Amino acid sequence: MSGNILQIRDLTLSVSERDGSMATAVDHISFDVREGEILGIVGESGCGKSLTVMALMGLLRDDVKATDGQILFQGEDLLKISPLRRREISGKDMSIIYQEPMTSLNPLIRIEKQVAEPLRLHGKVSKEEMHKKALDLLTEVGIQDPEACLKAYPHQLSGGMRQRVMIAMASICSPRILLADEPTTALDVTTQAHVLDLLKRINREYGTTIVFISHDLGVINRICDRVIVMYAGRIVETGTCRDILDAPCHEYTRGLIRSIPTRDRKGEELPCIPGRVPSVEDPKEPCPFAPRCLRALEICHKEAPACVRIDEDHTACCHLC
Amino acid sequence: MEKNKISTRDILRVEHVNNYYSKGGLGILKKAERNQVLHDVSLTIGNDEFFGLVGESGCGKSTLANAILGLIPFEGTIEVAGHRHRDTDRKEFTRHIQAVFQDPLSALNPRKTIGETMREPLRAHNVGTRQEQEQMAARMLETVGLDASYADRYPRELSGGQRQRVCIGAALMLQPELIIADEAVSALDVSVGSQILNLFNTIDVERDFSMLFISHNLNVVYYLCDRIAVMYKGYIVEQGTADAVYNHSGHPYTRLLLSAIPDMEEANDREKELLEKFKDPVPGACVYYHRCPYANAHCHKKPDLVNIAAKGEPEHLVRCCMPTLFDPESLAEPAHLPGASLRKEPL
Amino acid sequence: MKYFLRKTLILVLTVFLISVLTFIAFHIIPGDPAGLILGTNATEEQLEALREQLGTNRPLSEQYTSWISGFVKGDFGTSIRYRMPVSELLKGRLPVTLALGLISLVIILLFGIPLGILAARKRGTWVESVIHFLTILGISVPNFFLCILLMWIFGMVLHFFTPGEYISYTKNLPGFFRSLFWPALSIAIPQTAILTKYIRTAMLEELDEDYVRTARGKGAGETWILYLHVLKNAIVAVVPLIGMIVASVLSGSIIIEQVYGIPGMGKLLIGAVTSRDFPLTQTLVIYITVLIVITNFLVDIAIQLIDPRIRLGGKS
Amino acid sequence: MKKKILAMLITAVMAVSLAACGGGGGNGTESDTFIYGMAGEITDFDPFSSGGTANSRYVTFNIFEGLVKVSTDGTVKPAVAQNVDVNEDATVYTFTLRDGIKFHNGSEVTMDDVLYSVQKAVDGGLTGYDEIASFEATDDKTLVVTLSRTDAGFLDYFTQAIIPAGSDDNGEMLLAPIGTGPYMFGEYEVAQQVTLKKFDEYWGEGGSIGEIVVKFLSDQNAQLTSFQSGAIDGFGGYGEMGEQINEENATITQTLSNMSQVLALNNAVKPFDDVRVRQAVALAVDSHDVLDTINYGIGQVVGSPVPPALTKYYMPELEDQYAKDNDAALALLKDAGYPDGFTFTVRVPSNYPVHVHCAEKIVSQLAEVGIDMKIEQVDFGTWYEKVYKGRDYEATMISVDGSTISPTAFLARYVSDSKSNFMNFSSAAYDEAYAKALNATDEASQIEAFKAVQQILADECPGVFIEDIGSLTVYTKQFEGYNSYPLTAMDFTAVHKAE
Amino acid sequence: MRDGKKELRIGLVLTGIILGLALLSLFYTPYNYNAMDKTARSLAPSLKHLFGTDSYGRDIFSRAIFGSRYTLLVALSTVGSCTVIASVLGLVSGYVGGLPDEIIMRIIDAISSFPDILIALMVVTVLNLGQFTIVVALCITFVPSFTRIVRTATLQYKNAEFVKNLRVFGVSDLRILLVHIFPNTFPLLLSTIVIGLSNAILAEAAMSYLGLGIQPPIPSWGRMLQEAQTIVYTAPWAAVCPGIMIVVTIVGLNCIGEGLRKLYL
Repeated sequence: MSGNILQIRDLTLSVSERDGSMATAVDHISFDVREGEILGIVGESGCGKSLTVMALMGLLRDDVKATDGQILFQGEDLLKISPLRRREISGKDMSIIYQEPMTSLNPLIRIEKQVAEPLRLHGKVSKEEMHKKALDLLTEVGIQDPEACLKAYPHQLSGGMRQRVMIAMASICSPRILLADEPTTALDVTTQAHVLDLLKRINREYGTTIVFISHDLGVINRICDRVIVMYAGRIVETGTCRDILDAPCHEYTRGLIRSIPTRDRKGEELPCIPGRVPSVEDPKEPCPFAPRCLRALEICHKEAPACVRIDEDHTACCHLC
Repeated sequence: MEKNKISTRDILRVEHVNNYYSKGGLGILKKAERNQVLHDVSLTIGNDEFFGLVGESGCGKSTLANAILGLIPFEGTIEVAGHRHRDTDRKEFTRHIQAVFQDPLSALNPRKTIGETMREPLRAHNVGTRQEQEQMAARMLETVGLDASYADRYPRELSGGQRQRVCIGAALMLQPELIIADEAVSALDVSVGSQILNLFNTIDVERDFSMLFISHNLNVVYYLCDRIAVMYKGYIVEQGTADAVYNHSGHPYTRLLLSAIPDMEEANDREKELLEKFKDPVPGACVYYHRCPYANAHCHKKPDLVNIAAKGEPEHLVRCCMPTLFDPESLAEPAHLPGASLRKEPL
Repeated sequence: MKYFLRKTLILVLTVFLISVLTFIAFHIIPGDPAGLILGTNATEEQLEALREQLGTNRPLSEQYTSWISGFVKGDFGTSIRYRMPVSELLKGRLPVTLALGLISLVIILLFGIPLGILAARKRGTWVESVIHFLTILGISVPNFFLCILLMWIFGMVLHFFTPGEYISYTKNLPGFFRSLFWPALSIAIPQTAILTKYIRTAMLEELDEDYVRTARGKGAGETWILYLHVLKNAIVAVVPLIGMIVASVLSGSIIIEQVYGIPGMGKLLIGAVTSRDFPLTQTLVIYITVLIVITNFLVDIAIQLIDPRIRLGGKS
Repeated sequence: MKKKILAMLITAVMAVSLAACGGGGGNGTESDTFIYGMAGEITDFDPFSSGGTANSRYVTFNIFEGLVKVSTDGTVKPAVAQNVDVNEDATVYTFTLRDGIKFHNGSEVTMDDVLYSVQKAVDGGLTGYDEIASFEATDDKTLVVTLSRTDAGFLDYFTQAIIPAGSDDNGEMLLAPIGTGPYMFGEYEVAQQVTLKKFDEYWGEGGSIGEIVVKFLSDQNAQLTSFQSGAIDGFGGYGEMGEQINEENATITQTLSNMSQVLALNNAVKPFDDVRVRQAVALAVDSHDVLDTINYGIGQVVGSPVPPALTKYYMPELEDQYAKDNDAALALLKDAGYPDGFTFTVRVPSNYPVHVHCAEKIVSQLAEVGIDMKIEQVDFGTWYEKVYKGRDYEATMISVDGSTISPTAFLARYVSDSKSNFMNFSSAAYDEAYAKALNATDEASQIEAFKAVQQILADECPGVFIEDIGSLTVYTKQFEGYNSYPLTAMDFTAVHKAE
Repeated sequence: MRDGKKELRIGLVLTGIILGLALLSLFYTPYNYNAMDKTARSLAPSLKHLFGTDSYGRDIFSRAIFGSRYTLLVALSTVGSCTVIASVLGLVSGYVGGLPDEIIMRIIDAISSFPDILIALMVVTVLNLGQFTIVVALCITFVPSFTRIVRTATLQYKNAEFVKNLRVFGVSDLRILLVHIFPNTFPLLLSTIVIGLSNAILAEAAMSYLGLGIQPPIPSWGRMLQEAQTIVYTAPWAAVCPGIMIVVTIVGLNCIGEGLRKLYL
């Protein structure tokens, strides 16, 4: 087991509602990120995966607070460090790419300045060097005409090109860990395939650890080594890709996999999970999935399930596993 | 639950439709450049048939949908249940065709209750009295799997999936012969999306209606539809039965789509190389020339649709200068096609 | 280039529409310029003689066509009231109103932008609440009430300036600017408040944009983000409003010139309208409208320069 | 970054304070200049056209002189003419030219100049000149004017300006007037101010101040502000403005404005076609109350259009003919058929605030007898066109001044067929009495005749003659001296440094 | 930064005070608004005269609250009529687009850059509806800005998917416009109306400053200010009271506008 680059212990995030009360959106989650791996976090919208990544980067909105837990990175707890120190890490050791390439770049500034910005922020680098580094990065991420792209403005690039620029921007300071919040969801399926390959290459060649968030199990399967399944602010199952896809243990994971219209299910009734995802305000159940779980037992409604280790690298938090 | 679908008559006939849009025109002052979006698109949908239309963003599938709905001008003929745009007035035309759009949030007027929105089509065609309309709306809510009490709720109080059900219900109020679903499940989570797919199937059992199901996800289209057409940059590059297009795709672009869609199978080799080879586009050549791994001198002319199906089999058209039959399993060298010209000899 | 052609066409069209509107206005408002000059004791013959001399006995439509044909050739006709060519009258007036407008614009920009930025930067603190309160106050004070206050407090009590005293720029320039400073201030205060409010809202809106989140992800500090990223976008959002602010500065100056007795185009306009001086009013209205339309023109060009999305059009 | 903003703010504050405090101290009056602030504008100086209006007389009165000139006691005394003699039936007037009198351009006044000026007045159709049958110069020193009918007061018309021959053939006089008066025309800044220079070779005793600047201000507020701040040395205004000046640093001279304020009732419009209703309104209006409240008592109540300044013709007994008497008014209203009163609108020109305020006072007075008066302000251009010439109104409030000091200037208006009879007043008795007065040969009979005319007018009561609004002339402490004339005019020769 | 609610509350309180005073003046004013009392000229504010008296001995406080009724009435009717006209114009030019949009916008541009004093003069002379001629004049000067706001809102909703949906339902354009698009512009319209009210009061004050506003003897804040300017040296309070009334009303209205905008947009 190579060393853990990032440890999250009992991280709890609460959102302040209009009427002033605090509702927990992420409920005491703990997991580790191993050096050099691509860790996937999968879950439907509203399960708190984006909030978790934002907490890692220290970019929580004003109305969201980390009310408990620690995020240990290079020996520091990111929740406790000073904003100044936090800013030194962001962009240099830890960087992030987002889902919407169309709006994530400043429309009024040329690509070159935006790509080279982390360099300017994190160290004295001469203009030529910045230009050269930016040029290299753009070629690296597979942009055909990097020279023209540097001079261009964001609105002149296609969705796919912009996401590549984002990746270049995020890895220009060769960070140790790269967080990706659904980076390919807004892209075409062919462009998505290219971007996923690019990320894999960066992980392989530079050893950058990647935390990849998605709601699409197919994408997770294509790029991730390990995966965490989240539901209503809780981790329900963790394991390698194959364990989760071939032998899902938690009822929710199974429901997710069953409802995907794959080739062999043409025309059949897709078994799907009844009801709908609880919202943040709803009262907290011991096991959040219990109300929708077809195999729920008495105990599921009373006691919070403990996380059981099923296999060497596969745990699930359910009374049945 | 294999539907035994036999199409007796054509509900939708689209013949040689071209569409241009002008960009940057300043009225009389500056001549607008005319970009062509749809290139000679023709397709027919039989009654009680689900027809899938697949393509990446910008390939013109939504433009075709809007053209069929009569929202935008086009050249060529479009007939819905025997009615042509030009000779039937818009209101009469809408009785036969309805639509379900991608983003359920913006497809419903935030200021109107669900009941009011569902009654709009009935009110527009003044079908029945107000009470009757309310009952029909309530019944429709049940058919789409929602409690009748939702009629008094506002769109913002519903989840994405519930809102999409309302849109489907509203589209079915006038019992149209044809429904156009433009990316109906793309904006939803997978589990919610599959509930909608189930809904389409259950409704199809109760009442027979045809559907043009548009999506960028080939798997979803394969799951739901009887026949599929694949579009690329305004051209239909492949068209045929779901099984033919999905399992025996004859066009490199369809192959590319198939290989690009992330699925859950055990990828045999992590580095499954994408079937693409970028090169400089050649004017006048096949529209897919600059990305086609098999492109060669043959492809320097604009191909038209060729039927590569064996005799007796349902039509399977491919727009390629060298239509070949690919076995999706083996991504290696494409097998020969009886009767088609062999790829090897230069013509 | 086509864009400017279209804009100039609209400019000419609007100006023509305005001159027609003025013509209709004069058609409707009763009042005989000759009578206003000679007063109540004039005899009929005197009135007739003066009307003949001024040409006001010709039907109004004829006066309009002769004025238009003159206007096109650059001759704005002779003022009925002052009996001298309108262009000469304007020669002395235009610089005054322009100077007044410029000074108030400088004050608006000099105070509006920094205050707006400060309010955005210090959002949530007492600084922002104070600025917010001041802007609402600034917007609510009628500008002539402001004049009375300024004249009374700074003029009479503190003797910072002598109200009612105007030093022409021909005599001494610093004196000229000093005498224009206070009227400019009374025009500027409400507009500064408006600009501050707009800049603050624009910046707060920009702060919620995704590119700000990206910048934060790169480790950029608040101030870095505010000045390098947000400010430029806020300016682009606010520039169109500058056109509106200039328009209200111009219309505001009409009343302010009247109260402070500054011989600008505004005061001349009120005089021209009350004395039914058709050529002078027509020219003044056109001048003021052209000023406003040109400002909007410049605003459009400014937007083009700053915002590449408009300048370079769609995807390359 | 922070520094950048602070720097911007500091420079802004500095620029403000620098510009602000530089302005202390108005341009203290240099030695020999007197700046007079006038509410209104003078647009040209042609004595034969607009030179005659009240506003422009502030300046033309000092630049031009006629053959004869008005004196402070309301009589006329020789000016360009050395002396005047009139035959017994007042049909022939003989003027002898004063010798050695000079124009501002230095040339001496000759008979040709006089003939040219009189001819110009006749051609211009000025009031009174239509009575001239013929005029010629018997020699280069005497001018004989024969009238078509007897007119004892004809001399008042000959105050008309004498200008150099050929000097106004095509309107040069408009902006470059040349006359024989004590002050010469200096420079004129359009709609801003006009400067007059002392004419050293003036035949009579001229002014003591070397340079007079007449500044055009927009309204009474501007006058007060400029005076308080020292931008002007003197101004003329109404009674209510006097309150705002503290006595220590100003010398205030109270005079009458020599015009009578009238609540004119359109006699052609119901209910004012009935004389009883007009009398009832007159009784309900309390002129003394209006004078004391609105004009702080500065001015004088009048009963006829002839202002008190025309001492010979003024009738003080008319002042109280319609003294406040609500019961009499109600009685008159009842038998005129309006027992519970009626409603009417008074249209007031908005550029005369004093009339608007008086109207507001009268509203409450008329309300006491059930008459509901509504006020509608109109701009002067509309008033002149609609009310004065179009006679499309129910009532209006205005002070009407006379162009000359003869009673005819104030009474001619009420003759039935007069063009300026905007009140549509017609009474045969009045016309007959007026004609008789015109033909009166000697002064005594003329005075007696004109008084009878005024009595008829008072009885027929075309409108309510309220007051001759007092006017104040205010100087700073350094100046004093003011000549009051029976018509609105400003004699700058009277102004001199206070010892 | 205070959220919408607090501002809304402040705004309601301030405007409430003014409305209260205006309603009070219907039944009781300390003195008759036009009673001139020679003996009580230019008195300083005292218990007898809350805001002192003007140069003719009239009680400024009574005049201010009596005048407030008319000023508010003029403002309300101006903004009311203007909203109706502007909504029609804005909806039509926004939804229909093409030539009618171009024509309407050109006319709007022309009117908006036309000096408002000329418009006021023209209207005041043409029709004399007594107190309400000024309403027509102000309405004409306000229509351009209101129309632009409604037009932008309509454009924004015109391309919304639910409009496309309705069109597919076969709903008529008119019904889409009036029943569906128009209600969606209400929040924006609401805050514009409130801001419009404060601008109307300012404009009426400016107009009556030039003698074109509410006609005497009914006092209007603008005219009281103008008259007060004459006596500002000896009786400055004469200017302060109407000034404060205007400022308080407009601050109140602006706060409500801001609050609404924050809560609903």
